Amino acid sequence: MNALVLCIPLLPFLGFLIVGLFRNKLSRTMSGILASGFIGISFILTLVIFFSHYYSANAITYFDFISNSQYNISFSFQVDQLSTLFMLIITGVGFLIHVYSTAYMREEPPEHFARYFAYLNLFVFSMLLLVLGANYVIMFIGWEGVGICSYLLIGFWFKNNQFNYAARKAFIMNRIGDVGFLLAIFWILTKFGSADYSVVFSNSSTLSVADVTGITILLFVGAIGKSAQIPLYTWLPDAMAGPTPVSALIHAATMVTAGIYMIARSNVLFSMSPVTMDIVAVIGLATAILAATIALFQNDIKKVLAYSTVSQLGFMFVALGVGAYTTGVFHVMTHSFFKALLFLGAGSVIHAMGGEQDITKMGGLRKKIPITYWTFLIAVLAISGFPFTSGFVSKDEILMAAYAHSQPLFWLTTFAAVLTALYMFRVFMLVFLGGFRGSEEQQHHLHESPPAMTIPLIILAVLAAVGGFVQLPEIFGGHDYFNEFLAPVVPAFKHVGESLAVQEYYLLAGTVVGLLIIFLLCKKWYAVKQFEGKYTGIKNVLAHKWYIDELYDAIIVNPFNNIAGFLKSIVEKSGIDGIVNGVGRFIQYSSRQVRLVQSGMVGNYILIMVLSITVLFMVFWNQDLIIGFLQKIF
Amino acid sequence: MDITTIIFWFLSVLALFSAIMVVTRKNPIFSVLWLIVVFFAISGHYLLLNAQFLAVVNIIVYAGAIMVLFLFVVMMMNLDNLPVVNKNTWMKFLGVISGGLLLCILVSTSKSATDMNLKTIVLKDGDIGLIENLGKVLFTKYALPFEISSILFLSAMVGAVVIGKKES
Amino acid sequence: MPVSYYIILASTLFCIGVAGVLTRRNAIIIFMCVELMLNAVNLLLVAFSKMQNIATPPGGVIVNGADAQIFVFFIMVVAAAEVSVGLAIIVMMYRNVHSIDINFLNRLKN
Amino acid sequence: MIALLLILIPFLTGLAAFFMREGKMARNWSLFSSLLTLLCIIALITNSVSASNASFDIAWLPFLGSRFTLAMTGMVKMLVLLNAIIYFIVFLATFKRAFVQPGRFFGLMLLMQAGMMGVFLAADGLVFYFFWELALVPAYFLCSQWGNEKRIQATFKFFVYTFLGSLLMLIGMIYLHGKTPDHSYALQSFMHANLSLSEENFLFWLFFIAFAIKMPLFPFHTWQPFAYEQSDTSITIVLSSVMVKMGLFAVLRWILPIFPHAAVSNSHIIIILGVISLLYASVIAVRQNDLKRLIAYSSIAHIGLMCAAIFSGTVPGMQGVMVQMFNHGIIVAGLWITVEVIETQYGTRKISELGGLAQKAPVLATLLMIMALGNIALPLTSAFVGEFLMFSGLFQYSIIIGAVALISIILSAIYTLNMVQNVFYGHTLPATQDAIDINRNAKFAMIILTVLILFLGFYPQPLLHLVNDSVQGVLSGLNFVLK
Amino acid sequence: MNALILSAAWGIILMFCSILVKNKKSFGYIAAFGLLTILIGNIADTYGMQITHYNIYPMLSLDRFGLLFNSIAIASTLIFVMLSTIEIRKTGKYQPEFYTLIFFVLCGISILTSYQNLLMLFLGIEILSIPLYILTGSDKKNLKSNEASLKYFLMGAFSTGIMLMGIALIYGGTGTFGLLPSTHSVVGTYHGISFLEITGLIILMCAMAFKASVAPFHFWAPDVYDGAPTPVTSFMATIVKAAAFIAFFKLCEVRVTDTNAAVNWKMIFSIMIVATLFIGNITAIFQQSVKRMLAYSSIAQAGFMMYAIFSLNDIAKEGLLYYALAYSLATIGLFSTMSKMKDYTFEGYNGLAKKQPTLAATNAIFLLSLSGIPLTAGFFAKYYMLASVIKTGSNTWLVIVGVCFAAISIYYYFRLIQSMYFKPGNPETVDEEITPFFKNSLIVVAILIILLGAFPQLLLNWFYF
Repeated sequence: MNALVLCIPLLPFLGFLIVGLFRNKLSRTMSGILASGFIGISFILTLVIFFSHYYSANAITYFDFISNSQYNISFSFQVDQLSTLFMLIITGVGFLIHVYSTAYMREEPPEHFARYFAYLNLFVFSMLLLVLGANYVIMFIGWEGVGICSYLLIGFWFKNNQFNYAARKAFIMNRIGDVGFLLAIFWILTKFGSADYSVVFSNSSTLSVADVTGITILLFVGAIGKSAQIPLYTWLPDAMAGPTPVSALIHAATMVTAGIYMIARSNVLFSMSPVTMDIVAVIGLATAILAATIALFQNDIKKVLAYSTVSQLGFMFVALGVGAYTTGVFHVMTHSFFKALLFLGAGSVIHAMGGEQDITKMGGLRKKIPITYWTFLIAVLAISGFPFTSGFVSKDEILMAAYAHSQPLFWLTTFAAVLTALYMFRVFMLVFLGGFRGSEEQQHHLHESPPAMTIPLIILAVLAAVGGFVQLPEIFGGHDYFNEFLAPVVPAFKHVGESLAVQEYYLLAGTVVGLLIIFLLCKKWYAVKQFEGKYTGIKNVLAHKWYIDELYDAIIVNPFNNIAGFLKSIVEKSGIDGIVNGVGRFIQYSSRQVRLVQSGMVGNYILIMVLSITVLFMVFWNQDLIIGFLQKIF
Repeated sequence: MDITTIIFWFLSVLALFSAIMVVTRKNPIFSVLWLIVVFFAISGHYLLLNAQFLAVVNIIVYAGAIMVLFLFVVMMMNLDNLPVVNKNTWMKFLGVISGGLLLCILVSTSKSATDMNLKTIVLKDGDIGLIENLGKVLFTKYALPFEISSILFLSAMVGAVVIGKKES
Repeated sequence: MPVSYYIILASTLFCIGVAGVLTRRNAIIIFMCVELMLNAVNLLLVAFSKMQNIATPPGGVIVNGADAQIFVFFIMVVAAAEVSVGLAIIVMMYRNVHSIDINFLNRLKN
Repeated sequence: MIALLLILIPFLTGLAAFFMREGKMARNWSLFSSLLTLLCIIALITNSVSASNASFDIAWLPFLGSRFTLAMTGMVKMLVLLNAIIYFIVFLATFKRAFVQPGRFFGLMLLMQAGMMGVFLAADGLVFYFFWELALVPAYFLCSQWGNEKRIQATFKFFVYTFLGSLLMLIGMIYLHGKTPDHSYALQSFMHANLSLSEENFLFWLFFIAFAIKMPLFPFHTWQPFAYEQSDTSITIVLSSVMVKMGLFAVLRWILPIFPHAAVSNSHIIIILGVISLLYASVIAVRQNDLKRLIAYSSIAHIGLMCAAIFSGTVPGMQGVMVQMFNHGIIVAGLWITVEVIETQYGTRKISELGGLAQKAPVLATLLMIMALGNIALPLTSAFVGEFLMFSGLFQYSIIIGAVALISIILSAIYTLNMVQNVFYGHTLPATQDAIDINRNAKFAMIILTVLILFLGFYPQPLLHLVNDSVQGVLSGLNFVLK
Repeated sequence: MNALILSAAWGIILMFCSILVKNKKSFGYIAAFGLLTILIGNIADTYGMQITHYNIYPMLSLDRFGLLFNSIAIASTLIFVMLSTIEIRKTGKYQPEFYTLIFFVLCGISILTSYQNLLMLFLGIEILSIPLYILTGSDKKNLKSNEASLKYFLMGAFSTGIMLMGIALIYGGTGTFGLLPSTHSVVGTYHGISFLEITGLIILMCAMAFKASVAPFHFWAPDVYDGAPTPVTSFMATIVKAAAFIAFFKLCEVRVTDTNAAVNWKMIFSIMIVATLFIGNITAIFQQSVKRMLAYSSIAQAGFMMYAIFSLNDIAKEGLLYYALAYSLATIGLFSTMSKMKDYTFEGYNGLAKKQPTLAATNAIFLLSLSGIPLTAGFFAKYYMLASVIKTGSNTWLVIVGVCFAAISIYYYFRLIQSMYFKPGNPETVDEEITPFFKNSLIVVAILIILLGAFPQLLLNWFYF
């Protein structure tokens, strides 16, 4: 069984090696099948584990990774409910997206096609490493692995330098977070002499408040980087440079949720530090609202989805921040369904439009691509929390948790949710309803995507629709299967009292009414023939993302470059090297001067000799004075 | 103020004066002649100090041989019509200054050797200067240097040949 | 006669010689000044020989002042040899450049 | 005996190589020699020869109390292995290149290898100094004969700088020799020299400056980018993979055991210097347009980190330094080989003139990518292990310093990815219009390195085991002081 | 004593050879043979076998130190003759006289290495100098040679005067010319030493410094070395200078160590050392002519030899011998190669490695040795000097200064290597004079240097046995 567990990550790695090394030999179909096949197998293996309930609190150790007299970091996996859940999401959704990609990436030449799948497999491998690891170091290995994979995939079309910049930005911002994560790991190592979850969590009580706060905050910094929270969120929208399925897999379903996984994983520590919890909640909320506001006026379909991802992640952090870890994880799952669906749908749309991503050029695609339309609609409903869709359940639970925590938090979160519905419907209307605003040849080009793309859409649509029932509140006749499932690892969030049941009904009603109003408003505003997408005033500010990127350039990037330039050209060249060369030049100069003493005149020579004899005498008779003087100087 | 003292002073003044003349004369020939005077004065001192042998040798070797040699050379290249180069006076000045400094140092050491002044030299007395005494010492204790000085002369001779011979 | 008189006399002669070497530019005269220096030394040595001949501290060995005079003798010997070589060199110089002004000796410098 | 062989093989083969006129023979010969050396050390590490062979001792200068002593520790074995591997790789990668005066080139290269072997193996002060210089002289001749237009003055700067340093060390050695109880140069009796604290401090600095120049550490580093930029890349590989390790190695083997008190009392200054050169060099690397300079600065940065980690005096720090010496060696060698390929094939090192190579030379691109990832210490590349350990060591020493030092991993990402992006991605430029891919030998060499990097990144235990005894040895001395 | 007698005899023999022997080529071989016999005689002397048992006691005394240096000097003279016999042949019809004078110089050297009496010191110095005045001027048509000769003579004579003054004062102070000081009849004491003696010693030291070309009394050296015919220069700059140092060392060893510790001579010496190192190294940097550069480098090396006189201990004693040999071999080799070049400037050497690989390689070794790189004799030479000072303790600053200057010296030594190896060019050499014999001799010297660098005991065991 241990070998089997080991196979789950290794299979994608194998796929990476095979597809990557033979990318010039393999045909498109071949590499597609191989890549998807390996993921598929590991998905099946994961299912086996899931159903055979092969969970254990203690880790499976394979070998010692780093060991010394102070600490021992073993290469070991932790197979429990939490990691299994994530493995299911990763392999499952990953598999679907692989299948989808086989069709989506058709136009690529074979070796690049193969390269794409190799990267994708490598990503899955790293992601599995991340969730499987039984200590923070292994998690970190996966953590950085997914980072580099996202770098490679964002910059997949490396001819375009914009994409490369986006890729680099993504990786570097992740790195900033990683610094925090690493520091946390070192801190943990120094405190516990081990980074194993089991050791850390069982001895966590020994930590002082300062330590635990420090560790958790640093961990959270890591999460901020990876899960695109304020202030490190700007890379995610740019990351849309990558192929759309990549955005679906990495920047919606899996990688960006690593932060949530990490916090859920170390809930023991976080629960010990209320300060950190508040910080998490506040930052999550802020991100949720900010991203949502920005999403309101974006014209690039993928950008909108990106910002919505950011804001959804914010929701999850709110959940974590108020201590509802399971809820956060639950939202990760549902979100992975509908957001992946949205992206794939968007991908299908873009595919249909022949690469066009600007929603101002779209419109009225409902007839042309029905499957995409319906699935997309389901996704939109889910994300905006239409009753009994998966999104409704998870979000509703987040709101309840927030409500239980504090009133203002609740209202603000609700506000963010409303905004979510707004921008999602806006996109939906602009894309599918109204009249077509694109060019002629685009109109002719329009066509439904091949089954390899539509089938994953449908599967995900189903999941998005019914995925929530594993955690339906009792009042709707549901049961907390999900929480119970996770209970051994993550303490379930418990609903408190009867009053909340009432709240549930209010919420339900509120949601329905709210969505109806929003739907109508959006239909009035956006389901139109003509749409410019030009904005003024505050809308313009939002359309320009609050000018956050410009701000960063102004206060961080440019100063840094100037400092670097200053060091390179002034300090290094003129300063340090200048001194070194200066010494040499001085010696040569003095050589030119000293040699003039050798005047060639015998008279001068003898004169100097006589004088120096007298000088020597003076020195000799007064040397005590001289030595004393020198000693006074030095 | 006996006679020896007077002679001492006379010879000293003569030596110094003519030495200065040696240095200051424009014409080399005069310098040579004045130098001979110096040597005579010094020989006189030797006599006062009962170093008769040295006095004689000094006259013969220096005043006789060497100075004549000088004189010949000076005559041979009649140096009166030397091309006059710019005489740099500061060089002269510095020369005198540094010479004076050296003098100060030498004198100061002899002065600072306080009990030096107590030491006196009895003139017109003692026989170490006599030729037989010197001869004894020279051929016993100093025989080796005496032999070795022959090498010196040989090399000087060879040198004179090598340098002096006209190239054909 | 105090020995310091002789020291001063000899030193003065010596320094006159040095000053002559420094001030004059004529090679021959410089050489003569050197001879002057040598003679000053000779005088000094003879004076010392007399002094040491007198000075016989209790329990000390009799110092035989003779060796100073022998030394003087050797100095004269060497001086003679030197003169022969030196004059030969000067003459050679004169043959080639028709001058014995040392300020013309400045091909070799720096 | 093996220890002696490790020096003799390159030395004698090098001398022989001088007399080989045509290049083919010379390079086959030197490749063979390097292979032989490699086999020797591998045989030693895998214990297929008895450990008694590991050391060698014979009377040399009895009246100076100096014996020709060679001794092995884990660290020494590792560095000797590195030396052997790198030479094999270099000769392999440049196999197709035609050097002017090949005989002299390969001869000098092998002599340099012999010198460095000696530096690593020597257990006697005077012998150590001898080899320290002997490694330097061939380097001087190599760098100033094969390279770019400014090579002569660059090399001269490099030589004078290091020579001055080593002379200071010589003074220290002689002084120390006078203080040893048995007036000998043996490392052991150096450790038992009876020094006052002030003396120890003074000698410590005499030694450390020599090694700091060699490393190079922050204020003394300016010779390095110049020399690396100007000398031929195949030589630069050796310089920056092996020779700069001499400085760190010397600190570990000579300074820490001999001057523990001074090392502890000065550790703060030196760690700060190390961190400065780490950040300073990284920041400068961001703005470099010349590939070689960029890599040179990044190398300075890494060395600075290692130096700081040494003086943190912590178990992980030491462990990290030791393994990182090896890992940095192979990774930077890989980077240099790519530069070598680029320079020889496209005739430029200017980053701004390169671009889009990924389309033209995918294999090269892939290999460089792996090396670059190694350079930014990505997990599962061998560098990660070392840097992780070193950073955690620094963190143990002081949280602040650890945090500050960690900033460098961001910077390294910035400049390395800059390089990768500008050289390999984007559109092709005139220089790279008709670029061809990496040739077979270079590819083979790079693949060997890649396998090493990935394997040691995934399973670093062999390396950690190898250096374990050295870590204990070095630390025991320091801990004795700290107590 | 054997060396003295034999070399005098051989000098006279060669004098007459000029009349008897007609074959121009044979003089070189005769001289070489003579040197060989002298070497053998001297070595025999070290084993106590002497030609005559003439009583030399108060004037000379043969100790191992002096005899060993004699051997070194004679051996290096032999090498010198081997390497530059062709050059000497070119000096024209004074070839035998040339050798004669060299033999007489050797007499002077063997006196200076064993003198026990200031008179002998004086005679030795003169016997050393007078032939050199002549040799310097032996290239009679060459104005530079004449000028060098006259300069050397004038300044030499002057320094003789200074020296005699010093000796006279010492005599006045101590009442004896013996090198070993007699404590009786001391007048005018300062810390128990006569003022006159101290003054005399200082003046005498200045004169010796002049002979050893130690700053600030070095001024004659660059001009004379530059002007003299190259073989003479190489003889003067190496063996003669070393001999002067030995004499200087013997003087200080006895007199300085004798004087009361309260009299601190280190000050003067350290001034001389720093001045010499500074002048020698700094000025050498800017020279364009290799010959002149070597002249200044010889001054710089003299600065290092001064360390021995500064520290005056047993290490210094061994080291001085070792230094003399190492320095002489390397410098003789360089000069002999230079005499084969048509152009003495650095540019003249450009690309020598291509045209004459053997010459270039050997010269590189000589230069490395001069700059003190390990595995060459030069390293241990420097090592001993540094070690001797460090042994005195509390003078480390002086060592550090020296080391800095050693690093500077790299500049001009390696400049020559650079132009030989790395600069393109086609140097003009006198090819017909680069005989296989010459090359082989160079190689032998190079091997000798490396052997001494690897196993210094080869030389120094002589010192102990």
